[in-house]
This record gives sequence, C-alpha cells and structure tokens, in this order.
Amino acid sequence: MNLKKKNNRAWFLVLPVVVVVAFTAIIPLMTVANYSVQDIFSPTNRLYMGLDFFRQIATDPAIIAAFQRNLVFSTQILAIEIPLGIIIAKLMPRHGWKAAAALVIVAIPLIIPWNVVGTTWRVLARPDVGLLGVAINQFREFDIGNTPADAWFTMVLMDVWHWTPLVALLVYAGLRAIPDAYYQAASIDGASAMSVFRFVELPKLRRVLMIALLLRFMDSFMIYAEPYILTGGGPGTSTEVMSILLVVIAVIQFDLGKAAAFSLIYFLVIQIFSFIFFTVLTLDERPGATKKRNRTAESARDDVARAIGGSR
Amino acid sequence: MTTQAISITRIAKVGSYFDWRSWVFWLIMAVWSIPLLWLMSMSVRYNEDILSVFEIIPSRISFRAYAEFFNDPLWYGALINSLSYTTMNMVLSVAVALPAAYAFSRFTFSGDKHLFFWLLTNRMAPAAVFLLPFFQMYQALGLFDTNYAVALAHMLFNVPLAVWILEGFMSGVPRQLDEMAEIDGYSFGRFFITVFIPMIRAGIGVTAFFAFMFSWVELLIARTLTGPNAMPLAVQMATTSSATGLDWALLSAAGVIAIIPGVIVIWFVRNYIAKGFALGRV
Amino acid sequence: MATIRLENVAHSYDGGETYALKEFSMTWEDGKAYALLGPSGCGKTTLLNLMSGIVTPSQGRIYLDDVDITDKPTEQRNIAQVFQFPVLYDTMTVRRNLEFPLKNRKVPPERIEERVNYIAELLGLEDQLDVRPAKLRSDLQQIVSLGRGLVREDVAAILFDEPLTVIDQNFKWTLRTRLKRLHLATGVTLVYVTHDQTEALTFADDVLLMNDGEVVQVGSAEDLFLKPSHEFSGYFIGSPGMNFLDVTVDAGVVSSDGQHLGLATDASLSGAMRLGVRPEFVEPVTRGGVDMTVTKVENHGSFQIAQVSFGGHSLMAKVDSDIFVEVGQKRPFHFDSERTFLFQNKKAVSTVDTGSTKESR
Amino acid sequence: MSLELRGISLSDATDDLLYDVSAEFQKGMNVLVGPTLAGKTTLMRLMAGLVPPTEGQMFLNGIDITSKTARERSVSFVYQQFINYPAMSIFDNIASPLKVQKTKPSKAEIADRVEELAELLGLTPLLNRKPSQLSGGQQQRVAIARALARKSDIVLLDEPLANLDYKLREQLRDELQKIFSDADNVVIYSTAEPAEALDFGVKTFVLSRGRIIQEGSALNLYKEPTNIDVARVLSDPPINLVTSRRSGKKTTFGDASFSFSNDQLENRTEFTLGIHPHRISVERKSPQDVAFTGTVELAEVTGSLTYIHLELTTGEYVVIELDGAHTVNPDEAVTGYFHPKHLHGFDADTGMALFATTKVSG
Repeated sequence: MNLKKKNNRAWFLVLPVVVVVAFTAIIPLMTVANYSVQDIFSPTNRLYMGLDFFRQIATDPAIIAAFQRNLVFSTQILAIEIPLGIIIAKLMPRHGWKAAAALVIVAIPLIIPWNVVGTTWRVLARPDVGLLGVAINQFREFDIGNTPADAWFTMVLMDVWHWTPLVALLVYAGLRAIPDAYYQAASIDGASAMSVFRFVELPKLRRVLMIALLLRFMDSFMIYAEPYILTGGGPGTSTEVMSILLVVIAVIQFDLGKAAAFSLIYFLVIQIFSFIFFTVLTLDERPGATKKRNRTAESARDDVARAIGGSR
Repeated sequence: MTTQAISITRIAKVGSYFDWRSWVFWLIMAVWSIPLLWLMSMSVRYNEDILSVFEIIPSRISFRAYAEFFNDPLWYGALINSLSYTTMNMVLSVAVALPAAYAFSRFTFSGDKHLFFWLLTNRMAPAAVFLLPFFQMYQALGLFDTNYAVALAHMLFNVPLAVWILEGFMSGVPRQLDEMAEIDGYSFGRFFITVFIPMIRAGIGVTAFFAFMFSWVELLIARTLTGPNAMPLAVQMATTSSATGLDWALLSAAGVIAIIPGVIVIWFVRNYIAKGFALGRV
Repeated sequence: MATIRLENVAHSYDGGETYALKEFSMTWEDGKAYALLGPSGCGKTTLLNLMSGIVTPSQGRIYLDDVDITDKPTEQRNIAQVFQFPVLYDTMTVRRNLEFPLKNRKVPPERIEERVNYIAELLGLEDQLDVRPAKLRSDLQQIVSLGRGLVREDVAAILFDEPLTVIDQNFKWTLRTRLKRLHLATGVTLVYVTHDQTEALTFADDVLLMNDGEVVQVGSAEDLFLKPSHEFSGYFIGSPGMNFLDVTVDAGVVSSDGQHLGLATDASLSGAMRLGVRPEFVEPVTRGGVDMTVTKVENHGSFQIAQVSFGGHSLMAKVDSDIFVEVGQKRPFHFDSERTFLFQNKKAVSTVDTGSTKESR
Repeated sequence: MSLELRGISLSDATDDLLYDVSAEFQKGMNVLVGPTLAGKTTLMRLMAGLVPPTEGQMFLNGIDITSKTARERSVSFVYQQFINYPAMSIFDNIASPLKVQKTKPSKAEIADRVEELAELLGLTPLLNRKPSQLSGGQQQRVAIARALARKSDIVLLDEPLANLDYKLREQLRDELQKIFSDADNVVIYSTAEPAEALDFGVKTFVLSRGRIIQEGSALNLYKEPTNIDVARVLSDPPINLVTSRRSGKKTTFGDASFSFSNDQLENRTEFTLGIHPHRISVERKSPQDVAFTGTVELAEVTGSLTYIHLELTTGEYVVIELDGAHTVNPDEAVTGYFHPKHLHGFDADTGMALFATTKVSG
C-alpha cells in the first residue's frame, strides 16, 4: 500500500533545491538559448538570426565529424567495457575480507581526477619513455602525437582502463542481490556454470546492465578532460570529440551564436538518453509496475483454510 | 542459524582445487594498476632520467618533486583551493538536498515526478554547454576567480546527485516510523534530526563522498571560473602540462597527491559505490 | 526411490561451541512424507540443508541406499528442493523449466518429452506449458518448481523449505491439497520444514518435532497429540498446550500437596515429577474426580476454555460449548486415564490411572 | 472514557475506503475484526489522527477531536511490523514518548516508568540492547511497552501478532489480556483472525468492505450473526454456507432433502443455509439428524482437531470438525449428519440473516 501522503506543503522542503538548481541551470540555459538566436556584437547592438545558427551547426562538417567520432567512441568503449566489466564482476571474490579488498582496488580508477588520468596515459604512451609506448614500439612504430590511429587507440584504452571498473561494480552489486536459493536450485538441477550464467544470472542482471549501459553512454558522449589532456583533440582533429570542439568554438573562436546553438543541440541529445535512463531507474517504483492485489472470490473452502492455517 | 551461502566459485570449480578464479582476478588487477604505479614511480624519479632512460624500476629515487610541491605556493595553494571549494560544495549540496530528498521519499505533490526527472537531466548535463553562461554570470556577480564560484557552479550536478542518492537511502526507512514518531509526540524538526538522520547516516556519508568526488575530478567548469587566485589543483596540472619543458616528476607528484583524498574515504563507502553511481537505485 | 539414513549426525556453525543440530540418527523410509516442525531457530532448516548437501555435517554420516553421500555436493545427490519463494528460470517457458534438469543430465529427447508431459498432467499444468512462469499465480509457480524435482526419475527425496511462506493466504489451501494428492500419486519421499503445526500435521505421515537443535519426538499427528514422549510435545502441539503440575510420586501413588490424583501404571516410580494433561482431557464430571473451582471462562463458540484451580494449582479445561460452566462454580473434574502422563526431566515415564477412562478421542 | 465515531467516511483519489462508520469504543479492550483489505488499518490510522476523515466526526469523552493531528491527540499505536527506533537502545525506545512531552517528567520518573514496563513485558535483561539484536516477539514487546509509556487515552494495536509464529501469538495474547483487562483508557485491537476475537471475548466490531456491519460481544456475534459476512468473518473455523432450494415443506442441503419450516422463510424458494463445522458429525446422534454425502477433498489435522473438507454432489464444499487426529485420504466417500436446530439461514442475495440456531438449553 503506497503510504506516500498527498501534501503540497512538501514544496517548502523542495524549494531550496529548486532555487539553487534554477540559478545554476535554468538561468545559464536561458542565456544560451538567447545567444543561439541572436548575433551579438555588443550589449546594445544585436541582430536577430532566427534559426540561422542551428542551420550552420547542422551543416558544419567539423561538428558532424565530431558527432560521428563521439558515436564511434561511445560504441567502441561500450562494446569493450560491458563484457569486460561482467567478466571482472564474475571473478571478484564474494565473501570475507578479500571481497572488501577487491571492491576498493577495483574502484580506485574511479576516484582518480580525470586530468590525472589524461596526464598518466599521456606519459605512458610516449614511445621513448612510456611503458605502453615502448612496448608497442618494439613491434611497430607508435606515436600518438602524429598517427591518428595510435591516438585513437590510446584514447579508447584509457577510457576502458578508467571506466570498466564502474561496470564491474554495478554488475557485482547485481550479482550479490541474487538470492542463494537460485544457485542452490541450479546445482540441484545439475546446471553447468555456463547455463547458470545464461539462465540465472543474466536475466537478473538486465536492469543493472541497462543502468551501466546508459550511464557509460552518456558520460562517454560528454567526455572532455581525458582526451583533451591526452591529445588535445589531435593529431589534427582525429580525436576531437564534441565537447572539445564546443570549447574551441566558444572560448577560442569566441563565436557565441554558433556555440550556443551547438550547446542546445548537444544538451537535447543528452536529455533524450536521460529520459530513457529515468524510466529504467524508476522501473519498479511506478505504481503500475507493482501487481494490483487481485481479489479472488471468497469461496467457503478458502475461508476455512485461511482460518485454520492462521489460528490453530 | 544462517545457511552457509555457497559462493559462485563452488559451481564453476570443475573438480580443480586451486581457485583459478581469484588468481585470474588478482592478475587482472595487477595489470590494471600499472598506469598508477607508473605515475608513482615517475613522481620519485629525476626529470632527466624520466626523459632519457626507459626503466621500469627507478634506479635513482628522489622526493624532490613532493618537497617542491609543498614549498611552492602555486602548487599547495592550488591544493587548498581545490579542497576548499569541494568541501564547500559537498556541505552545501548535502544540506540543500536532505529536506528535498525527504519530500520526494515521503510525499506526493503536484509535479514531483517531473521535478525529479528534471534534477536527473541536470546531473547528466554536459559541462561544456554551461561554459559561456557561467563565465558571464559569475563575472557579472563579481564572483569570478573565487572558490565560491566553483562551489556554487558544481551544485549544478551535485545537488541532483545528492537528492537522488539520499532519496534512494531514505526510501529504505519504513514510513510507519515517521508516523510513529509523530504519534509519540516528536515535532517534525526533532524527529528529522534525532531519529531520521541517525538512521540514514550511511546514506549521508555516501552522498557526501560522491559529491566530493564529482567536484574534485571536474576540470572544465573549474578552469573556466578561476583565474590565478582560485586556481585549483586540476587546472594547475592541466595548464603546466601544456607548456614546453615540463617538470614531469612534479606533475606526477601532483597527480599522486590528487588521488589521496579519494583513497582515504573509499574504504568506508566500499559497499555503496555501485549504489552511489546508480543514483541510489541498485 | 531410496531410503536415506542418518547416523549420529550433528552440526555446529561455530566449531563446536553451540550445536545447531544435536547428535541424531534416523532412517527415512522410501515413499513417506516427513515434516520437520519446530519454532524458529530450532535447527530444522540446518537438518534440511544437511540432507540437501548445502551444509556438510560437523560429525556423522549420511547414506542413500547404503551409499555414503556425506561429502557429496548437492548436484551429485539424488534430491530436489522447493524453496520459501518460487525459484524459476524467468527466460524459459514452463515446459523448458521442466526439461532443464533432464537436459543437464543428457536424458534422450524423446524420454524428456514423455516425462515432462506425464508430470505436467500430474501437476495439472498441461495448458500452461508454453507460458512464462512469471505470469502464473504464486502457488502455481511453486508447483512448477516442484515439477523440476518430480520430472527426474533418480530423485530419492524432495525437500520443502517452508514453501507456503509467500503464498497468498487464499491459495495456501489449493497448494496444500495439491501437495497431498501429489504425494499419494507419486510415492516420492518428501521432507517438509515448517513452524506451523497445522501444515506439518496435515502434510506428513511422520512429524519430527524439534526444539533447540534437538529432535524431541518422531511420530504421527496422533502420537504427538495423544502420546507425547517429551514435555515440549505437550507444550507445542495443540492449542492451548498441555497443563503441567508439580507432583510427588511415592511408589506409584501420585499426589500433589496431599491431594491424591491417581496411580502411576509403573508402580516402581517415586520422587518429584511433573504431571501433564491436555485441556481436552480435563473433563467436568458429576462424581469422582477432583473438586476444583472455576476461576475464568472463555467461550470460543465451538468450545469453551475454563480456568480451574485446586490447592494452589490452576489449569485449563476444554469444555464442549453446550455444557454450562460459570465462574465460581465448584465441581469435580477428572483427568482421563490414558491421557495423563508423568514426566521426569522432560521425558514421559508413565501414564497415570485416575480411575476412569473415556473412549479414545 | 469513550471514543465515539459519528458517520466517518473516507475516500482517496481512486476509491472509497470507509463509508458512514459510526461506533462507540468504551473503556478497556475493544476488538475490530474483519478480513484483510476490509479497511481495518485505514480506520485505525484515522482514529490515530494520521489521516483526516472526508466526512464525519470523532469525540473523545464528548470532546470533538476530529481535526486534531496525531501529535495533539493522546494516542499510541502499535504496528504489525514491530516498528522501533533502530538507532536507539531498548531503554531509550520505551522512554522516547516521555522525553518529547511538553511537560517532561524528571529523569528518575522516566527511569521508573521504563523499568516498570520492562518488568511487565519481560524486557528487563534487554534494556541496553538495540532492536535489531532482538527476536520478532521481543521487538513487538518493546513496541507495546513504548505504546504504554505515556498512559495515553487511546491505545491502538493494528494486528500486532500477525507476523509471529502461532505459539508466540498464543502467549502474547494472554499477556495482552492481563495488561489491558483493567485498563481505564480506550484500547482497540484489530485482527483478521476470528479466533483472536473469540479468545478475547470482549466487545467486538465487525468491519467488512469499509463498513461496520455488526457490533456486540464476540460470542453473540458468533451465535447470532445478523449478516452472512459476519458469519463468514467471525466464526472459527468459518461457518459452512450452502445454497438450499426449497419446494413446499422440503429444502435441500447438498444431496439431502429434509422437511424444515421457519416463519422467516415465507415463500422463498432459494436461500443460504449455514452450519458450524463442529455441529456436523460422522455418526447419527439423534433421530431428527439429517444425512448428506460428499467426497473428501483433504483432511486437515491440527493435533487436537481434524477438519474434513467434503465436496458435495452440488460442487459446494462443507467442512466437518472432529475431535482428535484422524487420517482420511482424499476421494473417500463420507456421510455427514447434523441436527436442523443448529442451522442458520441467510437471504441468498442480501445476505441478511433470516434465523439463527434456536437457543440450545442446558
């Protein structure tokens, strides 16, 4: 029985959050919207541009290329991080102090500042003194500064190193929520480890994997710090993701109108995925989701059973 | 008596007595820690060795980089800036989020679902989108290049994060408890502080950790809203690394120091990390 | 089908300090229905887990048809288990769920087909075979998980760990009827754990009454009610439970502070003991018996509970609803002969002949 | 001391929960009985002041308390799920209602009161433990002790024993009876089990689908239910209900047809016959006994009693209660006998009672 009380006075409790987030989100978004439809030379001299900037964005090859790069980047990292995360989660010890130690060690990459990750991998990838660079250099020439493929490879590897632990921890939490009875039943049924994974674990991990997928997609789609420090978007524009390009347009080219329009489109794409994410997150909380108690006809026989079962 | 929970290892162990699963796991973790160990080894080597000699175990060790870090006001100042605005942000975010999370967890009110979703969209908003407006707004408010600017700006995604995680923890507390406290004669304030908050201590701890973490690792907004006076550690590292003639050892040392705050707290929230990232929904 | 034999099996989770299950031996006959009954924490689930192989006993051996299976893991024991909540493979239809154990044991396909159809019919699931189990009612879901055990021909026993716990109150009845009929139809040995007296006594041929890790008595519903061998059987079975009186026995003569109560059938007994009689067998009579005063009457409609006292003792009598009983009444009550017992340190040592018997109830 | 409800109705957005409930709860223990989802918890929460009624008023000793919130009322509540303050020790749990009073009693007075209650409910050795370290039964005792701490005017117990195993239920029921036997405040105990209502044997109110359909002593409700729902709810085990077709002087019961007349029947051709399971036996006891046959669906043994569930030729079900433990296998044919004077009659549509068992003398 959902005990949540209807109480509009609750707005007073929520007000501080609304004020703060409005100040930090709505006002800025309004200014962005404002810029996206006007060309501003000075505070007093502005020219209404209508949707002109948005058309420019839609046709700007650099932006389209960055968008495609982001898509490819997100798909590649998901294709690696989701399965790798599941494997690590499956291998993690479940009981005793080893489990606690494993949780901490797996989580370490997640608490390292994003710029430090970029710096570390930038050094690691140097062909002369970096461990990774030197190792690859033995076989083939490796230079992230000039060969786009090497830069892209390092960027993907860096992201896999940095964020696979998140997938592993989410899947691990999902696995630990599975009651032991399912494993006992599977062993009684003589199920092999493979079928335990396929028929017991995977179906129970559906929701957690959806959360991992969406969380990783959105974060990778918005990535800035790590590639910026690793390659600055180079060599050329081979690793120039949308965030880097947006900062270039807004801060370096100082083309406010175009940057604002680009920001709005970028923001809306993310909101679409946030909505899917919201539906998944609140999947079992929606009233419709919980089965309504169906009242079967009270046959005399059931009364007797209920009374006896309960009282004697 | 608890039934002895059988671990997954029992099923997968096909007769072999040596627990291959843990071996493979710790092997993967060893490989995973290479980048971090490399950073640490660089922080204790000489610059000339770093750039000329490829060696895995450093032949000569010196703590010059760390000493220089803690003597150069530019560096330790940046550390203090980072610590101050992240702590400020953490306290503000949790304080503001607590009553709101309680409202979302205990009441239905007009527009609650939409508000809850709107908060999520802010947590997921791309930081790059807010560069320009933040820059102008905080300059207009005269807050540019101060710790307050970054602390306030980071609330954009930390307050929604805090509301969601706290609401996740609060929904674990049965509603009948609130009613019983009301019946026993507790006023709302007294109940909230003396009964309810102690019950979600773990939740507040985890929320504070995640608010701290997201603010501590963020680079873009921190860089945009700070000049020389409020320069945080992350920005300091990013700007020096782009100039030629780098002091790699010092940069690595700064990197290692930047990891320490997270490592200290992570042990305490280890069981809630997944729950934190999934906004309290796992 | 096979017999399962436990030889001085015991188990402790903390290395011998406390025993979740005290030393115990028993042979579980093939085809019988057993119930492990007792309050929470009495060790009944531990005993069940020892049989299923989830827990290996600290001491003692377990045999299946004289084959030692003590150290065999669950998958190599011929048992199946139904848990407190329905454990099903959500991504499979009911048919695939039933086929699963046979497929894993590499049973030829046509044999699987045959077995699954036979069991489906037995369980009354013929027209639900191609449905996802999640759509079924909770009691039918439990039937499907039971089916996974019945389908296997090598199953020696099916274990039930409080299977009615999450079933909706109205459907507990249909599941109980189905389990009883299935037992009669299949003749598989069943071991059923519960803390509910009615579930245990209705379901099982023999009930193992347990308390604090000890198997206090093994017997049919009638034995536990009419011939309790331990004070706990008297207390736990029946509602309200057995009355107990401190008595002194002198060469078979039973009396309590001067009031003669009857003669112990074992004349050699003497010393301080406890007399136990169920409220059902404390009956108001017109003459004979012991004079008692009624101190309280509760009328339950179909029966009355009269609180009666004599010489500082007070006990309860279950009186038929049509008999007139009133607080303050002074009238004789007597204890039914074969239904009155003497207990010495908790164990029943003899019945008491109180000079009158009633046809067995 | 009395709590009076006048015309209380409550409906939330989706459906109506309570209709026109009027009742007066006197000093001491009162029992509110009804099947699950009848609205018991809703009514209890309403009386506690947690939910305001849509219509109607509440009077405590004649004073209108309808608009008073739970905090302003002198009320205590015990939930079904043993709700305690997990972060506090048992001592603080019991003392908390006293500590938050406006006129706070002294430390010593609080300590005495807590010790007195701990003694009453056997919690003395557990006072400095946390609730999570206690068993279900002990946790519920703590909740009851806290409810008694303040000697409030109204004490509400909402199915407090439902989650405990049956032996513990029996024990706690006796304890509650002793505690509240001479209470001078209004105690309301709600339950879904008829046995508990009959066990307490105090003034009982039957709630069904949001309405109080009858009130009176538990025994009287058992003997003379004015409505089929009361008969269903209150008798333990529930009364057998069989549709009976009447032609001329004869009326049917399963495959039996016997002469039966009662002026309430007038010219009804179909009505519902009710008979308590312990009024049916498997041997003929008197010449006027009526015999009917059925096949056994299942025999339920509770130790002291056996309930045989028979399927009649008409497809309806009837239960026979036998003393002692008997093993009867499914599908056996059984003949049942009953004396017509033990029959109840109800109107087939409205469920209103037509006649109850004629007074049995002696």
